[in-house]
Amino acid sequence: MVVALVFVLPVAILCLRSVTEPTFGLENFTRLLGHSGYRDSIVRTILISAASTLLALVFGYPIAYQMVHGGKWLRTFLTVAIMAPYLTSILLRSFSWLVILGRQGPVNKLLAQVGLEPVAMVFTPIAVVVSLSHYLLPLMILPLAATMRSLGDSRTRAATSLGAGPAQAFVRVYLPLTKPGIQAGSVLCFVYGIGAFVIPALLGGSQGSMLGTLIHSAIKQSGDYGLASAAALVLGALVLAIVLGFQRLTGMSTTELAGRSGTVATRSPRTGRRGGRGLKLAGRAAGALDRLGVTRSRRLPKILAATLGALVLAPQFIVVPISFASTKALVFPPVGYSTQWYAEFFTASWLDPLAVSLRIAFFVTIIAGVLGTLAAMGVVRGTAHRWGALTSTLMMLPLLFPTVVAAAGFYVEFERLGLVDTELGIVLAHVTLALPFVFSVVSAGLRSLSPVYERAASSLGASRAVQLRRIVLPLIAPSIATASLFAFLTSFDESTVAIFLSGVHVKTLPKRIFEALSLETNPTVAVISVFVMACAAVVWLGYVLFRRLTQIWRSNP
Amino acid sequence: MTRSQGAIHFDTVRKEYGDHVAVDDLTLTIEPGEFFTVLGPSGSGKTTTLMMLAGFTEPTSGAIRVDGVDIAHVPSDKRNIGVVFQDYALFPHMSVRDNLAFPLDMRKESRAVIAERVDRALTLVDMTAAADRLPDQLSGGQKQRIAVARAIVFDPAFLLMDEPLGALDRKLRQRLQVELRQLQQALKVTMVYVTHDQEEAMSMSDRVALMNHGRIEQMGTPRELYEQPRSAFVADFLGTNNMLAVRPEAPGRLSVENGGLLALDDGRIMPADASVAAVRPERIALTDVTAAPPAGFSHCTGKVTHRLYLGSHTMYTVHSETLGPVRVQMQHDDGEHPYRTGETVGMIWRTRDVNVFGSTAER
Amino acid sequence: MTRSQGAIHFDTVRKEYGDHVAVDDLTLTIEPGEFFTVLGPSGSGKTTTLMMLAGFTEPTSGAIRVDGVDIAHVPSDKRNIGVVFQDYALFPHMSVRDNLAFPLDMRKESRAVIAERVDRALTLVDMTAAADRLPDQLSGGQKQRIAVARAIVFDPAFLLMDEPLGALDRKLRQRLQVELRQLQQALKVTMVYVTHDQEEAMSMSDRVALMNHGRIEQMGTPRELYEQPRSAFVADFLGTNNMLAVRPEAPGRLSVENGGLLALDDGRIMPADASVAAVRPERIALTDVTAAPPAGFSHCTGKVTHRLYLGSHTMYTVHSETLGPVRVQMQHDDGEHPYRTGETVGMIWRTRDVNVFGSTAER
Amino acid sequence: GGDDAGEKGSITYAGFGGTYEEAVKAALFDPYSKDTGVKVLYDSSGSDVAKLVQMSKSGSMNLDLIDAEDSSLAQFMAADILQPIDTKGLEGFADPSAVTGYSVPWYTFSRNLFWNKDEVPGGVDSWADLFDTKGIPGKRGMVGLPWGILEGALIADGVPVDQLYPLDLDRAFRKLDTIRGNTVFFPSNGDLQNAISQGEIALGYGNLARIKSIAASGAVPLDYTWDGAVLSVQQLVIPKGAPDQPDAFEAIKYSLKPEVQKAIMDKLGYTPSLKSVLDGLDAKARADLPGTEETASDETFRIDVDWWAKNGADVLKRWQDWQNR
Ligand SMILES: Nc1ncnc2c1ncn2[C@@H]1O[C@H](COP(=O)(O)OP(=O)(O)OP(=O)(O)O)[C@@H](O)[C@H]1O
Ligand SMILES: Nc1ncnc2c1ncn2[C@@H]1O[C@H](COP(=O)(O)OP(=O)(O)OP(=O)(O)O)[C@@H](O)[C@H]1O
Ligand SMILES: NCCCCNCCCN
Ligand SMILES: [Mg+2]
Ligand SMILES: [Mg+2]
Repeated sequence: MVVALVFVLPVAILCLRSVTEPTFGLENFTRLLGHSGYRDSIVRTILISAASTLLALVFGYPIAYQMVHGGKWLRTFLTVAIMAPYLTSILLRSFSWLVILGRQGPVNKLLAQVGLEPVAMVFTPIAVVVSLSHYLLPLMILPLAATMRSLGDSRTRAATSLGAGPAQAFVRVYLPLTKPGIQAGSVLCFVYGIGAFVIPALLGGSQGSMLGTLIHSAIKQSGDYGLASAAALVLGALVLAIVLGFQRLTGMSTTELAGRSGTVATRSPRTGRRGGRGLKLAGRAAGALDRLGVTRSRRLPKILAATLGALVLAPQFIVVPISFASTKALVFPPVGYSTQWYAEFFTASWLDPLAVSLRIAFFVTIIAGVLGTLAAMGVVRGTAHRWGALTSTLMMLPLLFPTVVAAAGFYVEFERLGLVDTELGIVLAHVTLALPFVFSVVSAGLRSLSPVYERAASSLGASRAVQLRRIVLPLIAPSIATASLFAFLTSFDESTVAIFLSGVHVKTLPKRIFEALSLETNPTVAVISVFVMACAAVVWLGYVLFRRLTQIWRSNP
Repeated sequence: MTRSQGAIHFDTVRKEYGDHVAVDDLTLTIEPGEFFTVLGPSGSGKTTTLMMLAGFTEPTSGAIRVDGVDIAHVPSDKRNIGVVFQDYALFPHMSVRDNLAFPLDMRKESRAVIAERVDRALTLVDMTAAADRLPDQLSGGQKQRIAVARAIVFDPAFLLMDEPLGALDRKLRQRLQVELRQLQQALKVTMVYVTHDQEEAMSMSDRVALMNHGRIEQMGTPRELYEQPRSAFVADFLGTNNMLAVRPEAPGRLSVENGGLLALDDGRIMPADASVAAVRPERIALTDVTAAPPAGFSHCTGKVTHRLYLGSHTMYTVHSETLGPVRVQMQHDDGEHPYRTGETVGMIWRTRDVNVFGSTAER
Repeated sequence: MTRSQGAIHFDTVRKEYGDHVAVDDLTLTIEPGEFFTVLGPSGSGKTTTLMMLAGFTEPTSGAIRVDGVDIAHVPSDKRNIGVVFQDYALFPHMSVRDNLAFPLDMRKESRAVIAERVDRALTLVDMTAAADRLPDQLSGGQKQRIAVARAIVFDPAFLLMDEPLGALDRKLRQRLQVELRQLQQALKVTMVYVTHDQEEAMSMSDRVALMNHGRIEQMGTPRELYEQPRSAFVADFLGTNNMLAVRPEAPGRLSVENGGLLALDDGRIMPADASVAAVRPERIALTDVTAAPPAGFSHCTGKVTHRLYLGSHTMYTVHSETLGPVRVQMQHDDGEHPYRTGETVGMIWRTRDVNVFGSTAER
Repeated sequence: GGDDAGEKGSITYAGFGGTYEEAVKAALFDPYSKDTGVKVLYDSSGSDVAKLVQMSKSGSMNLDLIDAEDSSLAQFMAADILQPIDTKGLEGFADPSAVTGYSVPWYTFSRNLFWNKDEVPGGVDSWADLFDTKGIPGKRGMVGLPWGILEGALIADGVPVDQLYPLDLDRAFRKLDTIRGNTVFFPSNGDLQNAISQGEIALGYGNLARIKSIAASGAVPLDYTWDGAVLSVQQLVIPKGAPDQPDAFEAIKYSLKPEVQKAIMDKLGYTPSLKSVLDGLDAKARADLPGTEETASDETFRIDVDWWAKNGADVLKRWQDWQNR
């Protein structure tokens, strides 16, 4: 509750400013909505976000499918492939896309090789859509995979036994059954996409700019809080309308959006008559494919998913050569090679911010972990349902609101409280950003934990507190661990709030990266990405090794 | 191990879910040391009843008393009731031993006492060897035994079990039924047992309450329910029965839909709205057609239309012109019966084995 | 509705999961139109066998032939086999009607044909009224019927069912057993039915294959399996049996662990390693102690230690000095037996009802 | 900030972080601290004008010294958050007109027109070229701030340099309309630099130090011209409410020491603001420095800080609207 206030208050104040700055009245809104450019910008924002969502779905679906149904190695590979981008700063990822989609980039080289004209993608909506969908991919895949996991294969088998070929069984049975996952993933992506600002700013040019960019530049460049707040409100209203519409349509709550659990599949989807007809038509087409025999291959979908996974991972690798660049420029391929940036990384200029970020992320993980878990327990297992609904909506708010707006809000509010340029301030702000993830992931875990264990404990004499400590906590530990990881990454990779709130005393790593990119074009940022990925790989390998060893140790004690 | 324990008394206990009445003004008393079974079809309110007793569900109205004391405000962790859940609910993150130690730990027993009592309980269910395994490493039957051990290790006043054998295969289930019953008798603990399996209810219980739509249709010993069903529902739910649609014809006489007459034994009072008569297949004997019925017996002929070989017995379906299809069960005392499909046979039964009810069976 | 269909032949079919042999060189033939049941304890390989036939699991080695043709390379959507899955696997996003129309749609039947055949199938399972509901709006038994209707609506050559009644309560299950059996006979379709319920297997099947550890222990009619079990496992798995540990003593004579002797009927060849003898409880009769056995009968006395009232019959446990505890089943032909707990009684059985096996039962 | 005003206090300087901060530290603050005993803390929000204004307005100013270029200075002045500085003792600036009552110039840098030689073989030598999308096709790139760009548009449209102010905004925006579709406005210098390095930008207008750095990196063949260069004077200012104003003022005076001015030029490549230091340089060095006679052309101009201070807020709003047109 307290933490919800930390977030709600700044946002509320900001809302107030939209009607008070520069003078009292609706001037900002009339400027925003009366100006055809801004109206276009709003429409463009929606279109780009929708297109990115669609692309994320097209890429995410086969990947999610193999993450659930594929072999162990493929599953592991795909998980790594979609998590790895989280470990690279979004600024750097945008640069990777600039390289890939650029006029001399690999995509255009490929086109040239097959004799096609190069396509201008950078500084058009194409680049924004591509890289935004790359950014949104995990948000699409997580709910999709959760739905698929809860589905089982008996219905597809049934379809097959009834004479449906693989493609037809997929189109007529599997696909409609994953609709809840598709819906949840799409809304999440769409909502996140609408608030995007870094990607459109760096890759969109004037044709690809979005509302988020406008808000960002209005605040950063001209301090035009009035316009920014108005735009943010419009954005917020859009998001809210979409989310509410979604809830109406599917009966799903906002809480369920991010942390989809298996419950989706058990709810009976309503069939639209028109949808049914469309599916039948698609089914016919699929049937034709089946008769041709192209869909009989078991390997094809695996290869497809693996390829998509590799494509998702590819942009990561651009940073590796850059980290060995000889000159102080972010160019790919680098003009020459050296290890100087590795040397620079191990100086106070980088290690200090790294330490600050680790410290902040650590506290954020702990605080958000504890608060989010407690809140989830209260809402999922508590008795006060009305409070529960309110709390879950509040908890999800930061997820649905553009971070730039929140960041400005924090700045205004924290300045009053003397929290700007303190680690505490950043920790508090990050906690509100990380909380929705923890809350929804732990809620999902709790929801899928049968209450029978608590009842058993109670019948055996355990008080509520003991039940939570000795039964519930250990049993949802995996969810809490996942949630904590999310919380850690959210804080560790967060730049928007950090840029607003850091100052003389506190400088986080993303803020330092931002400096390096916007003021220096310093390849050390690539070193960080390589370093973080290497750390993650080491931790992962260590874990795998540990599992292996304990298995061996267990089987021959 | 004898326990001081009280009678459980449900006093017009009611539970509503919205409009839906799950348990409908239940009043019953369970005696100390009794093996009491709640039997009934799916959705009849069995689990709800049990959960109210355990304290996981609050009654909408009415009171549950133990030894005269209302337990409404006793939280479930203070009720001292051992519960065996349908899916066992063993704590998956604790070893068998830790699962068993849990309730003792909650009661702040010393380490030595805990060790001793856990060992005793493990011995009782013959699971000493598996003490250090995790629940996932146990088979279904073993899990069940641990669940029982955990429910008894802290000497609860009552044991509640919700279809604990539902998931097991028949053979295993029968063995565990015997074990559970023996355990309950050894411990002299009051057992409230929920099942939808009539055979299970009959083979284990001192008394059975047969529930339907949140109400108790009939309560009594298995024999009472089987032999003196008070409604067509009871007659049909327990065992197999030939249910005949009838109308009262004359005192002691019913006319059957198909045209025949059915005699009742002397002095049997028949409900005014008598509409269903029931005769158990095992109470009917097949005879040669020539045989004439002795006094107190009824008799009729028909054609064998179906024979169902069931191992220990055969279930014949005999089509009688007057009564319609009648099932007759004959045990294989010596492996063979002379009656074949198509053959015309006589059927003979005691008039006192005919039960009459006022309303039709509900399913 | 008769179907041209072929015999199904499993030829040394084997399925391994890593080290584990789930199905171990299975060879068997299922005749056209037969109701063939695969029975066995949990994990014995029943589902694996069925799934190989349906084409969802590939055998490690061996061949499955239909009418002599190896179907290894026929994908499952071309096998023309109707499958009823354990959890029904109805498509939750389609109405009952659309579920049934699905297989016909796949076969590009015209709209009129589809409508007509769906209606026919719905009538057959008595579900016409529910045609426009979604599966979630059906009860368990109704779902089961729709699953069956969907499996037969496209006239498959074979029907496969994997424990389709496992989740239902006893009463409902028995009714559906009868319906399924009647349906299969009406359609004259070959049925391969998987269950772990012995009673179900006995009441429905033409032939039963009893599986254990991936192998067929015995295959034959229910009567053959029940009356002439070839192993102690079979004798113990089907119905109830008194299993006695024995040693060969003399031709036609076994000595029982407790010291008594057990006579076999004349000319019975006894395995050299005879170690278990089995007598069914229903084949033993209780008599007054004085009665002497006629020729071809054995006889012994004991004390009634337990009486289990089971409705249609009572199961007595009689402790004999020479044989140990013996269970005796007596049907309630007229509702009363004179034998009480503690009483000394005689037991009498035919020597030919004693079965002898070479190795101990596995469970 | 510096709590105890006095010899052993500390001041907080807001610059731009990274290597720039390291250079300023080495050239100015390390010797300053050594000589005066005053510690210096570094903040990197020197270009976050909105944040600094916000900070001052809410009375929580904890900075003592801000490093501001002309445009920032104009915004600070417009917002009235600067402490007046008594510049009486400070003389000898190469460009005395740069001295306001609120700031002290410490070096001059420039933004120049540049081009990628692969893309624009003929080169660029005027603002008119930048606006000639027919003659010189290709993406234009610049940072998305109006200072200099509006002036450049007017020059391209034929307005003589000495008649730029007051800016004819309608005419400037009309001229800008002609290149809107061919121009990318980046959020920061770094982003512009990355895009140029990657070959995505054919020509444009940007910070000279960046242009030189790209050219030196060898990523793309980049060239620039002094024609139409926009001079910008970097100034040191003291915000109102600064905790340690005396020490901040001492630091400003210290920045005008000839050896400090030289050090800045060596480390950053910018032109010393003192005439004496500038005059001491040889011709070869002066030939590639902003603000020398050698690099002056008829299109070279300086931002009019006073005009922008008065009109900046409205122009920014219009600029914002125009960008979203
Ligand atoms: N939480 C609930 N909300 C609404 N209705 C409920 C709830 N719990 C149970 N019911 C309804 O109350 C009735 C009784 O349920 P209960 O679980 O006691 O049945 P049961 O006899 O245990 O059945 P089963 O044999 O299927 O377990 C059912 O109709 C059920 O649908
Ligand atoms: N995918 C698999 N991987 C490894 N082992 C398997 C797999 N599927 C089945 N098994 C093993 O093969 C054996 C036979 O399994 P199967 O499912 O055929 O048993 P079943 O007779 O159907 O049992 P139940 O009655 O429990 O359904 C079991 O021991 C099981 O553990
Ligand atoms: N390479 C560093 C250039 C810094 C010059 N000042 C730029 C001011 C940006 N507002
Ligand atoms: Mg229940
Ligand atoms: Mg199975």
